[in-house]
Amino acid sequence: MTEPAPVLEIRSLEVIYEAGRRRRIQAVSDASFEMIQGETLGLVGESGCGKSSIARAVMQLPPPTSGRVMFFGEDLTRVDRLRLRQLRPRLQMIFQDSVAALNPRRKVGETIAMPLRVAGKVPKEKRNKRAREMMSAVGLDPALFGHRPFQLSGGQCQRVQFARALMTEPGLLICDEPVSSLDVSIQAQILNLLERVRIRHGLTILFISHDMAVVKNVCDRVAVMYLGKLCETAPTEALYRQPAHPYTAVLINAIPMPGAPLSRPEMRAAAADLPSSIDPPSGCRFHTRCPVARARCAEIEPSLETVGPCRQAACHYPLCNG
Amino acid sequence: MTASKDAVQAPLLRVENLGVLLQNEGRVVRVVDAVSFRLKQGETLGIVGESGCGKTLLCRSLLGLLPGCAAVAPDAKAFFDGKDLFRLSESSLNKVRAAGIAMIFQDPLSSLNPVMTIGRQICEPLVHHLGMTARKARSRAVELLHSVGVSGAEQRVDHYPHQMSGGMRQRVAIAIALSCGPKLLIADEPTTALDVTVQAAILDLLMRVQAGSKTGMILVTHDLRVAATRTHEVAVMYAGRIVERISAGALFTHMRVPYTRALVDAIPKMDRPPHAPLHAIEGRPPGPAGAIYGCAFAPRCDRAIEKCRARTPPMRSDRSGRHWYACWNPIQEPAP
Amino acid sequence: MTSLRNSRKGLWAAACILLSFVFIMTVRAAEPKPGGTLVFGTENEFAGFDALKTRGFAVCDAIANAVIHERLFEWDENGELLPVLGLSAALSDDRKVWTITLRKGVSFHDGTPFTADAVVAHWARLLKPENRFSGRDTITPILSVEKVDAFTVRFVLAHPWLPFLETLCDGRTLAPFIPSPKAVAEDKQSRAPVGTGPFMFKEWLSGDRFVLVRNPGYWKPGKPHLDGIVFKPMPDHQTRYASLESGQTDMIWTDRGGTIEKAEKDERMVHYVSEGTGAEIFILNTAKPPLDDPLVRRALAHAWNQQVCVTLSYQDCIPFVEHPFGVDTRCGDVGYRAHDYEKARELIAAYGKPVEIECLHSNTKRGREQGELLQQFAKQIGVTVNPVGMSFGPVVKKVVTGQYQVSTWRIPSYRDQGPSLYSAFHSKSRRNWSGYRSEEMDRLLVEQNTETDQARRNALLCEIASRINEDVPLIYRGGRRFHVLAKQEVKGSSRFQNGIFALSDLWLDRQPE
Amino acid sequence: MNPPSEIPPAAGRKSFSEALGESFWLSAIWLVCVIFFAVTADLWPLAEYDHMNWESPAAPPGTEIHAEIPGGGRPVEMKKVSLLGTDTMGRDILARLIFGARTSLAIGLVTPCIGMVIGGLLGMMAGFYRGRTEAVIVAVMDVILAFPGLVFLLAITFILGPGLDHIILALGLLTIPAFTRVARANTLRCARLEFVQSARMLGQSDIGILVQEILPNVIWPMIVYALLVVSYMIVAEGALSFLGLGVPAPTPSWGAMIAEGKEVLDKAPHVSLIPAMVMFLTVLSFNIMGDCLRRAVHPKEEQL
Amino acid sequence: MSALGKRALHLFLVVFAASSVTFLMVDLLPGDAAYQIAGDTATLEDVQAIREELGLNRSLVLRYMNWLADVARGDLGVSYLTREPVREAIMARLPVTIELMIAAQLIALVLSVPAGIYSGYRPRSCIDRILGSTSFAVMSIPVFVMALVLIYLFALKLGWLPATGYVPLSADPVANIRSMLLPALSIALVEWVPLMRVLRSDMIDTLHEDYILMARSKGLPTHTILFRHALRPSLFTLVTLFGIQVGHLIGGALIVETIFALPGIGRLLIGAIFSRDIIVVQGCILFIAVAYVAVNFLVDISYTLLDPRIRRGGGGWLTAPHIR
Repeated sequence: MTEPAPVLEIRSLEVIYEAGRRRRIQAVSDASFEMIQGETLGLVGESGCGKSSIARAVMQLPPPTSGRVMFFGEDLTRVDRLRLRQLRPRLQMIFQDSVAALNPRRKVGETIAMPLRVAGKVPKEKRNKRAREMMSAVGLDPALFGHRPFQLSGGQCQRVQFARALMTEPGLLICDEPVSSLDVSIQAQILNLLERVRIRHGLTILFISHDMAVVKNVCDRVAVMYLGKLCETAPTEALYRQPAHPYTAVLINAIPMPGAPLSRPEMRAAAADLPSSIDPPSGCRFHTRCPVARARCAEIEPSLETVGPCRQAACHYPLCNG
Repeated sequence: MTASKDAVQAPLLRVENLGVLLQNEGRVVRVVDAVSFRLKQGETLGIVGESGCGKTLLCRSLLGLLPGCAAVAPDAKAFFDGKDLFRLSESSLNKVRAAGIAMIFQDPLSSLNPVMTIGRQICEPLVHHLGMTARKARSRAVELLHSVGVSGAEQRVDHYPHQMSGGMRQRVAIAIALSCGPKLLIADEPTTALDVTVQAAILDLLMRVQAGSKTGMILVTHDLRVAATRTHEVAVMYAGRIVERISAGALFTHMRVPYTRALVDAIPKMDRPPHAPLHAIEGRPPGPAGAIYGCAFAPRCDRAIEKCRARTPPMRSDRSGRHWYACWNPIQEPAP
Repeated sequence: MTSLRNSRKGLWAAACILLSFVFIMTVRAAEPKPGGTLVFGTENEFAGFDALKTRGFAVCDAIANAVIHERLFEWDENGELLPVLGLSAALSDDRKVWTITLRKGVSFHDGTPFTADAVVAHWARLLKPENRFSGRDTITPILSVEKVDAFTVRFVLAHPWLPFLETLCDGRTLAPFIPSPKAVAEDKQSRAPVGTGPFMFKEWLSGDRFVLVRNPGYWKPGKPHLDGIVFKPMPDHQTRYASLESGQTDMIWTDRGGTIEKAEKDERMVHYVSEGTGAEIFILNTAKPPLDDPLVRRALAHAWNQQVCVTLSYQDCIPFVEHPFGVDTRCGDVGYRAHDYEKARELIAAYGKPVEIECLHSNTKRGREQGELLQQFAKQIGVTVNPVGMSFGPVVKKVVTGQYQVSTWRIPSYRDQGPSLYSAFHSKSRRNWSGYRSEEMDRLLVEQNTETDQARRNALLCEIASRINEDVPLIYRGGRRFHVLAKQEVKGSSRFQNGIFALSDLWLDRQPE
Repeated sequence: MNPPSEIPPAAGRKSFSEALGESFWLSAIWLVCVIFFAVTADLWPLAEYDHMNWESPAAPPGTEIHAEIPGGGRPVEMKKVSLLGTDTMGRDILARLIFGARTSLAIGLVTPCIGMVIGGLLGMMAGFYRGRTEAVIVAVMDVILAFPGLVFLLAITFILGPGLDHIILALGLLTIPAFTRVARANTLRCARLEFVQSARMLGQSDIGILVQEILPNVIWPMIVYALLVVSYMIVAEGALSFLGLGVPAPTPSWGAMIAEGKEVLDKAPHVSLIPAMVMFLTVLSFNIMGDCLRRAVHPKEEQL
Repeated sequence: MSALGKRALHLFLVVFAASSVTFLMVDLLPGDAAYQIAGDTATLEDVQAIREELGLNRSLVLRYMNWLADVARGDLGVSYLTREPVREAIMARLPVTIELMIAAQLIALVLSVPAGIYSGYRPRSCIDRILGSTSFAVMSIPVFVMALVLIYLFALKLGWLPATGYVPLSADPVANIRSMLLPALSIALVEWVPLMRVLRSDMIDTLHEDYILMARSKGLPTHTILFRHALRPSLFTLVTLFGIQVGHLIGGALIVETIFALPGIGRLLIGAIFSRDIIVVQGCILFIAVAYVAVNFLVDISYTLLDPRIRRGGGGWLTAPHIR
């Protein structure tokens, strides 16, 4: 048996934004990971850590500053524009702001049928029929076909996004904080929907979130980011059972746990505030807030190293080993 | 959780039959209805509910900060410090606003004036209500910033909000709220806009402040876990009404209203394997548009009975008198 | 008498009326009060005061000019020669040399003494062909100007020429006025004129004000009474009238019936009128089809209703005319083509082809009205006229280069029309814009120029008018009549000749502020 | 994040026409009347607008005048009561008003279209492509804005000859920067939103995105703005006529009528005031319609 | 490149482009200054002589180059028609234009700011409705009609103010103010409306902001909230619009200058255009373009004064409001 080619492979990805005069923000630096068919990878981290930048770099919106994005073995950063346009429908994304993600001037049904219209050659009746089917599949009343986005609730808009994304039968679905602006009850509905369509369409999903609890429920594998760098990747169960990177531990600890006493009070972020990403701290970027930092951490930047089966961490003093 | 000895002590705030009317395109709808609760000094009341359930309007109505299209129902009462807040003139309400009840808002970026230095914003109530001189107010502002954990307070007073991070801004907002030594602090989703790690620190700060100065606090949140861990009593709101008032420790285990349980169940659990389905509540909360007959949750409730659709359930308490719920068909109390 | 006699008579009559008016006023307030500044609202910005450089010299310019500079002679109210800078003029027997003695003890504002040199320098400058003096065609008979002694000059003519003295007196051009040779040499004359007149130039802010102050060293003792005169250009006539009403100005120039009517009702105002010569005309390009055919021109002339134009567009503030010599000149029947649609239709029928004509007009309200009127009248006889509004420069360009069919135009108001008609209609003239060619006309024009008998010359001029009416190189829109409105408190002798109101002797009957 | 008192927009939303309000419909009725009369001007038994009635210049409304009614061949001359009186040249004001409406409306309605098409295109390109394209377009617009429109206007009418069409062309070109600004601002606003990214993800080309995604979002603010420009242009025509630069005679226009009547304002105020009133009402109607439309289309749209 | 350098380059390019386009356009107009100068008594030879004298017979490019070279030396040239140095001509009219502009905009501000604040504070109130509808009506009155009505009312009927004319400030301050009042008013009465409307709408938006709630929760009185907290953040659109209006006025309020006989830049320009006095036209355009860019620059500066977020260059987490 040959090993299946990874759906997505990212190598040394770097994203730099120009922010005004001589200010450069390194949103992502040297990120590498891969995703295999049917896998759900969670990408977690606090705001501004570069999660969304990775997602956009994968979509080539805009292309990364450097590094490679291999999609089914094809490097998206190298292909020409026409090929990119052909490939893009296979890469779909669900945005956090579901209202902004839908054209306010277009009817919901038309939005869902849009992928077929762009691809062309599908007559209008057939497009609309498919759209209605897809609406039922994502739990939207087909009667909403003629509505406009502002007439729908946040949860419904999110469903529309799913429906639109699924129309192209994507090879990779990127969900950028799909539930973080929703209420718990709606959040649960959407997460269940995600689970359902994942199984039904055999989706490979890159799931971006800042909510550790949600990630725990959704993902097979988790990658933790801090200030543009990956600091730990591990299978979900292992990560939550025993985090290797202190930052992961801090994140898990920050989840309020009713009933249980705060598990490890010492694992709290030392300083409350995130340093600026314009000039990140030297050495390990987390050392300014790390509860277990030592002198070496401020000087030498740790690289991502294997610390257990299928898991890597970028820490000089990982909390668990092997 | 709190000692039951001082139950006879007069409450800091007593709200009775609070209703908020909203004028929406010519129609008047009740977005908050029949809300009653008491809050003692040094205690924290958590108000949880989904967006649109009226918790924010409830808080704002107490300070007379309702938007122009909303008004407090005429029969509502809210006694604070022996005065009915809803019957105060604007000028006496202004006195209450700073020195009696202070408020912290959800988004620290938008709740601080972007074109004023934070020092000026802290000094304003000091000068206006306490009659301090500008110089004295400034040194007091520095002290306040210190006390809420802002490092380098002397320099920070001359900074503008945009020069600070989200967590720092929320600390500044807390400092402003504390400036005149209020007896009651209303925190409306104070951590929703913040990162998880910062969220914990801010909640810690609030608890510390409250414990230190024995103020009462109303903590509004949509996160049941926050409410359960950071308050003494939790009021769960649905469609403008409080459906359950329960001590925080019992929230996740001894709830009696199906809606509360549904909310608890919908939270992703840390102890379950990936891809496990969640208990979602189907449907959507009702909007403020239509009149509701019976229990507002009945259409989504799996325990709904005939009566639920016909009559609105009143608040009842259990034997202890501390657990109140509004349900015709409550969940049986599990055996201890 | 050296000019048109009958025109003198009319002027005389007008002057008498004015004089009696002035007399009444002087009786009421006998003693002129010195001091005060008179503000005069003009129609346009001044064009400048250098005879060579200044071309568009309008009536208001002439009014200002006449108080800064002075001529050798003026006509008085009776049509007699009035000595100003010149004391006497004598004609030689062969009628070809004029010897003029000059006033002594006069000096220019800049201190230069006025002598024969100034006169000779000025005239020599005008006569020098390279200088291209714009009025050179009207002074061609003058061969040279010579200095006899310090206060005597001699003008040498090519042939006996009746309009000579008129040339020295006509206030409507810059030629008769003697500027300071120093200012001319320094090339300052145009923007900061220096003369010998009762008022001296002080300040000129284009578009806003032109300020003159009293000349303390003026040669006429006790004159002038005013401390100064300020000219304010106000192109909008309503604005101008409003400024008179509200007291910003003391006198205004106007040519609008509406304002005149209002002023006559207002007892605080005085209305001064002066008849002029010349005419408002349509000039017809006789070189360009279809107007090269006299039938079409005559048809247009018959279609045109001058009376309606005068009444409707000019609100009767100009007279109806049949010739360009002013209403006071009687020529008898000059064959004016009266308004007659039937005749016009017959003529057009005789022409037999459809006629379409472009009519240029200035893009002012009045210009537009003229175009529209012609269009309306022509429509009645089946001729299409397309009015095209343009600003002054382009109209001039089109007419001067002959790229037009019909255009609004004007015969300037010179007291002697002979030279100007010569240059407008002689087939050899460079200013014959209508392209009119007629041997008969050429003969008449040459004869009137050299004719030494005034009565014969007048008859010749009337004959020229008849020829114009016969062949229609122009259509009269109306004659010229000039109006000045003033406050009651503006007193003093007020000579108002041919549009030029003499401001030099005025005084203000009001308390100094 | 819960915005306070969030009301699901679906609830209790007024219908579009309801949202516009009655002042909108009043204005619309007035404009429809004006347009109707302008279009059907030839069909009414009006006096000829350029026929001058020498006997009765500036006659007050209700005066009996000689009028020429255009008949089959030769105009028929008859006595007729002039409803609105005559102007200083004795022409029937009513006829001139109605024919003048053609001029004013043609200028008012066509010029914004020119600006909208060209300016909209440029603005969308500037807002969408950013970078150098935007810099060039913004610079060109700055030049146009810094450049007095009058010179341009004169140049166009002199070079191409006077005439309504050329005035429309020149005025239309002058409105381009404003439309570019509106289109660019709105394009920037919605190009930031994720639905544009979504379209790109579906493999949509740039032109496809501009036309299908951005244009529908830009067109409404532009139409709202265009209505303001309409009223601005009607006034501009008046100003031009005031300076003697309006449409050539004998075509009547409201601006020219006001300017002509200015001379007899105290004697015969109706000559100037009637067209002034009509112009005022029309401009007001366009303004009201624009405002109502803005409020109906974008309840919270920032004004420009 | 530094921001200042960029702006200077931008200014240069805009001014250069505007002046070259003008030169070309005025040259394309039929009839040049020579015909204007020659007048209706001229002959073709005269015109030719004048053209030679003025250098009009040289090629367009050559004349433009000459003009540019003169401008580079700080010499704007001499008017063809009046022989007045253009710089002096502009300078003489500048006080009028600037005074008119300042007076008009001051009146507009005095009218619009309180009205805008109040109707933003109490939208849909009685006063707001009255302001709203009157402002609409006023906005629909063309400037020239407004000016005529004002003259008729205040100068002719009531006789309170002079109808026309300009008295320099140095000559008589009181008369100067009286002479400026009506022209300024006729501009201001039309211009204050959009100012009020944008302020109202921004004010409404600002008053919905959380920091206003915060200020109210601090127990501050209404006037403090309105003026200290709400006004400054609500001024952006107003300032932008104000800048645009000033930009237009610098070019001259042509109609008003004509009706009130004010010797301003606008009248100088139109006179020069009509008489094809290209040197004066060029001088005016140069001045107007520079002033336009300068006004925009001032507006940009005022943004930074209004909002410290722009002044300090901002942190990584915010974006400056879009500036034109």
